Amino acid sequence: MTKMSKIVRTIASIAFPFAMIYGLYVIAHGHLTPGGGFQGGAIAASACAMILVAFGSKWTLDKIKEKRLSVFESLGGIGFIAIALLGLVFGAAFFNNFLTGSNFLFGTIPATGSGLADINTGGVLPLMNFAVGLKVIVGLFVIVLVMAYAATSFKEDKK
Amino acid sequence: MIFNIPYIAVAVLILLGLYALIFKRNLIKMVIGITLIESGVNLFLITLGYRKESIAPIYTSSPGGVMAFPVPQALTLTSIVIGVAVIALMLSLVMHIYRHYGTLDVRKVRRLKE
Amino acid sequence: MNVPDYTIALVVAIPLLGAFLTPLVGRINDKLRNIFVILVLTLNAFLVFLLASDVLTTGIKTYVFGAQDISYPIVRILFEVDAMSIFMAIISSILVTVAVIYSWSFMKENTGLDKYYTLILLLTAGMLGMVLTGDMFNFFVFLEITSIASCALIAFWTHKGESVEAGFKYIVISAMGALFVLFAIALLYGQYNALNIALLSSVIQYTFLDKIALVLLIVALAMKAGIVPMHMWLPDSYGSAPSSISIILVSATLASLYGVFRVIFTLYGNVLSKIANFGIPVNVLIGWLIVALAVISILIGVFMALIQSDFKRLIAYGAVAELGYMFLGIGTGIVALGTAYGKTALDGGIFHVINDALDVGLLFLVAGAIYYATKETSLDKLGGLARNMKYTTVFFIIGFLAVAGMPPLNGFASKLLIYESTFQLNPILAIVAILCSILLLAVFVKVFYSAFMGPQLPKFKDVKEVPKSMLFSMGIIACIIVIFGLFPEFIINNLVEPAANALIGYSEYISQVVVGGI
Amino acid sequence: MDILGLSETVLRLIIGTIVVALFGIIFGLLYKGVDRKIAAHMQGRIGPPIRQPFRDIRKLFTKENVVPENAIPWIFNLVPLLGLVATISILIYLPIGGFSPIMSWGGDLILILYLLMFPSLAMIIGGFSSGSPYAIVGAQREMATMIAYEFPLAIIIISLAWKLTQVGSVNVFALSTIAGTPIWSNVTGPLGFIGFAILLLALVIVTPAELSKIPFDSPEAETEIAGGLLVEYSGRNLAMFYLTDGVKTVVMASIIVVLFFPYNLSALPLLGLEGGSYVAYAIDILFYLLKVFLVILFSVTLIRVAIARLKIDQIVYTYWVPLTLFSLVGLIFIMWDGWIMNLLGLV
Repeated sequence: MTKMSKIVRTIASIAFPFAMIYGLYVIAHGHLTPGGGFQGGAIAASACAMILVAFGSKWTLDKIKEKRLSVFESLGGIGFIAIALLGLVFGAAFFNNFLTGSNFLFGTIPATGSGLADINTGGVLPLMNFAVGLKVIVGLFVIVLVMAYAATSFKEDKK
Repeated sequence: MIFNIPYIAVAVLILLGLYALIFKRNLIKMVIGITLIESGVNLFLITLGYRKESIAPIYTSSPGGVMAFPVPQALTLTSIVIGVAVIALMLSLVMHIYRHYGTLDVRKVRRLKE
Repeated sequence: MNVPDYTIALVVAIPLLGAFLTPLVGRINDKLRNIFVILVLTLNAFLVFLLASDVLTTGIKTYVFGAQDISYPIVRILFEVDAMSIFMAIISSILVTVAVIYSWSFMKENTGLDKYYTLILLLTAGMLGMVLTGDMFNFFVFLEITSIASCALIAFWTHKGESVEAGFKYIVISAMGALFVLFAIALLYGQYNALNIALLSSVIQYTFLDKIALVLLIVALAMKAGIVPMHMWLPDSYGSAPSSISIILVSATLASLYGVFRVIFTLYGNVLSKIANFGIPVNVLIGWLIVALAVISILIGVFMALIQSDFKRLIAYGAVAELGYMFLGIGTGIVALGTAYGKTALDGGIFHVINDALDVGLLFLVAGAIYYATKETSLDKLGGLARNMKYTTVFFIIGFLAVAGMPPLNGFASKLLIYESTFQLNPILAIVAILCSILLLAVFVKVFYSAFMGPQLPKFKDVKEVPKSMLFSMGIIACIIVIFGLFPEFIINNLVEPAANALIGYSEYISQVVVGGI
Repeated sequence: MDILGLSETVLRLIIGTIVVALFGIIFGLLYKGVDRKIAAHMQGRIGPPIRQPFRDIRKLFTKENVVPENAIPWIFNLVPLLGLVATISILIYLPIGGFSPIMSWGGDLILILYLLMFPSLAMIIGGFSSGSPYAIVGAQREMATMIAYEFPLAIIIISLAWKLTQVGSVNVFALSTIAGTPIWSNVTGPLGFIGFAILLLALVIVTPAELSKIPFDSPEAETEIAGGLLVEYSGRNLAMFYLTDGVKTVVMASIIVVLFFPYNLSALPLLGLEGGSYVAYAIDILFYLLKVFLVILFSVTLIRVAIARLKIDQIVYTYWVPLTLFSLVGLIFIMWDGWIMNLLGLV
């Protein structure tokens, strides 16, 4: 994929932080509002994909190494499984929500009713959302990146 | 009758998808067929959880009124996530096939014998 | 021997964790990564064996994810492990471990091995999840994990057009199959508001929608298991994947087969025997259908194998025929449920599952060894390899004699059970089974001749025996084949019989979750 | 099982195997000599002396063992031994005379069906591994013959087992069960009797192919492919194939005897012998040898003198079409036997 015009690139640069922050917001509030790790991750990844489209795959690959991205992807996966295993260690069962009610990290028990949501609730759910979010952002971005790069190199092969 | 419209849509989507899968010869269109079936199934799942005049199931306890059933929504989400992975994999395979065969026509992608 | 309940969760969690750790370990050192993967899978296999000894002595074990007890089975994710599940889990663990040891040398010259091993571990988690889970939706998720991982592995040699083509075929078939399964699950969920297999089984009514769900489930899972007439993808994928993957695919296919069994025997086990169509109980009808498909599978598998010229495709058609034998045993078991010979047939069918996995797996490994040594899979171009590859030849002889059901190898033990039960249902069935088994022998003698015998070809003059890791992994399977063949009674009494009882005894499966049973 | 009992069982097995092997080899060679003599007389020749096969074997064992240059030595030398061992191991499962089989575990008949393939398989692999074009042609023909005659053989075995199941026997594939319930006493009417006669005839026709005797000996056809399979074999290896052939003749004849004529003279009240006495065993063995001789006379000697060699496609056709249909008719007769008798109200 080649670079697009300057207008597109500028607009993409401006829009990127907003889209990214919105994605991260959806991830962080996954245990309170509709959404979560996957949805937020997809939004954030689409922001990354926008940059990719605007600046071209060559430029993006110069800036970001695909190998490094897959490390982050693994970290996301490890985080998810590790939290589940911690449930086995500290709580009673695999995937047990051992943090809830502990008053530690995200440990508050939420008030009932339709009041304002408290982000400090949910136990391990937000943590898992972060892990999944990381994995999804990086994973989807890698997919798009590799596909775009492959398409470009294929076009060059044909020439 | 009006409440059956989603189910009709489900049937239409799945049949359309099957049609595309079976009769279309372009690989991309086959991928689209799979997507259509998947959308149909997802729509079916989400419709199962629908309740009339219900609210989103995001409160610790309901502020009055009924909540929509959350389990089908969770199932649908999972299914969507899986669907993304499948579609991504299929499209990347289509790219590879195009690279090797120079075509997207199913009839010409036949290097494997019967 | 008693193991803590969470072993069940660990069996799936350890490969998953290993899968995500592999790329990180792979950044340090390639050898370290290989050792790491082998260790993870060996540990996992060890846990499976511990779990097996527990389940086989104390009965069904359940494990609830994220909670202490089964207070709300409707919303809990539940793993329910009975003798049948653990039987399949043992097959998967053995084959995967062997495949990974084999890959050490076999895949040495490939790049992107981090992803290769990650996918193998994911596939392992998927297969084990499929066979251990007690929840329909969970089954679907693991089914998809298995299909995606195996598709990516089939197409791993992307520089070959055939691999990618086979991968695409496989993913289309399995995506469609999985969506059918999901639709069926949705149909069941919409009616009974439950996803748990035991719970569904206790309330299922066999309404019109249930019939649709049953058909969808059986069609989709049988398609993924590769029975005729839905077998077209199987030779392509088995033949085009790297050999170390073909052997894992065998066990992935068998996991789908397990799904078919679970649906017929457990999910619908309660209703099928009590409802009659045209004056015949439905399970007898289904049993005859399965028997018919099985006979067609055997015939088509054998006759298609006769005309193949590619080593791995030939083995793949042999695998189709072997699938037919399993279905023949199981089908006869369903038709004649409750009689003594029905039980024998069921035993034979289930015993044949593990035997087929080992025999066909060994043959795929041998094919891979030949490919490794000569870079050739076409039988027309091979020849005279027995001079240079003595051990591989011996393993091939063991493998093909076992597949053809020659005594004293394991294939004979299970086929004997199938013969001596099916002839009581109808003598023709047993005659066809015996004859096709002998034809299969002829097919493999042909392969033996064209690959290993004959004059020495000049281009294969310097062919060397394959590296030790490949010989070692083939040796493990060959040893298991011989041991199973020499002591079939031990295996049947301790592993197969409990599995068959677990399949028949659906009420026990239900009573573990639903208080008061049905 | 205690150690003493186990060791006794093992000892009994080993001694029994040795005795049976010696028995098989000696009588195999003896019958071979008799067969040659009778065939010669039928053709108006004098023929070799009856002890000629023993002399052949002795000479072959003293000869040098030549391995051709093109052969794959380790397979070439291994298969003759495997073939002999497999053939002798069939004898372990067969009841001989008044003695019950040394080993029996339920699936004997199918086990024997498969073990019978081993000598052929050994010869096929040996032929392939010897690297001679004649041997390869012979091996391919042997392969085709083997598949061809397995079809009627499978039908025969399954029909017998099915009939035994119908009369309520358990363990129907065990030879002791089959020998204990002679099939002729289990038929309910003439249809079943005809069915079993058809099956017996089919088995008699299968036997020469199983033994590669004349009408069906195209794998070895001396006149066209110079001995085929065995063309490169010499010395000790050839002697072993020779022995295998002899033992296999006894085995096939014994199978026919066990399946269709499992009667013993000592059981006759006329003789007034008590079961288990030495005299009874001796009479049974002699009677058994007589039965085997008769079977060999009809199914080997007579057929091979009377008919000329068939071509390989004729062999395959003979077994796959006429003989298979023939034995299927037999199977159908047996299956309908009781039903028609019921219909006619005769039972």
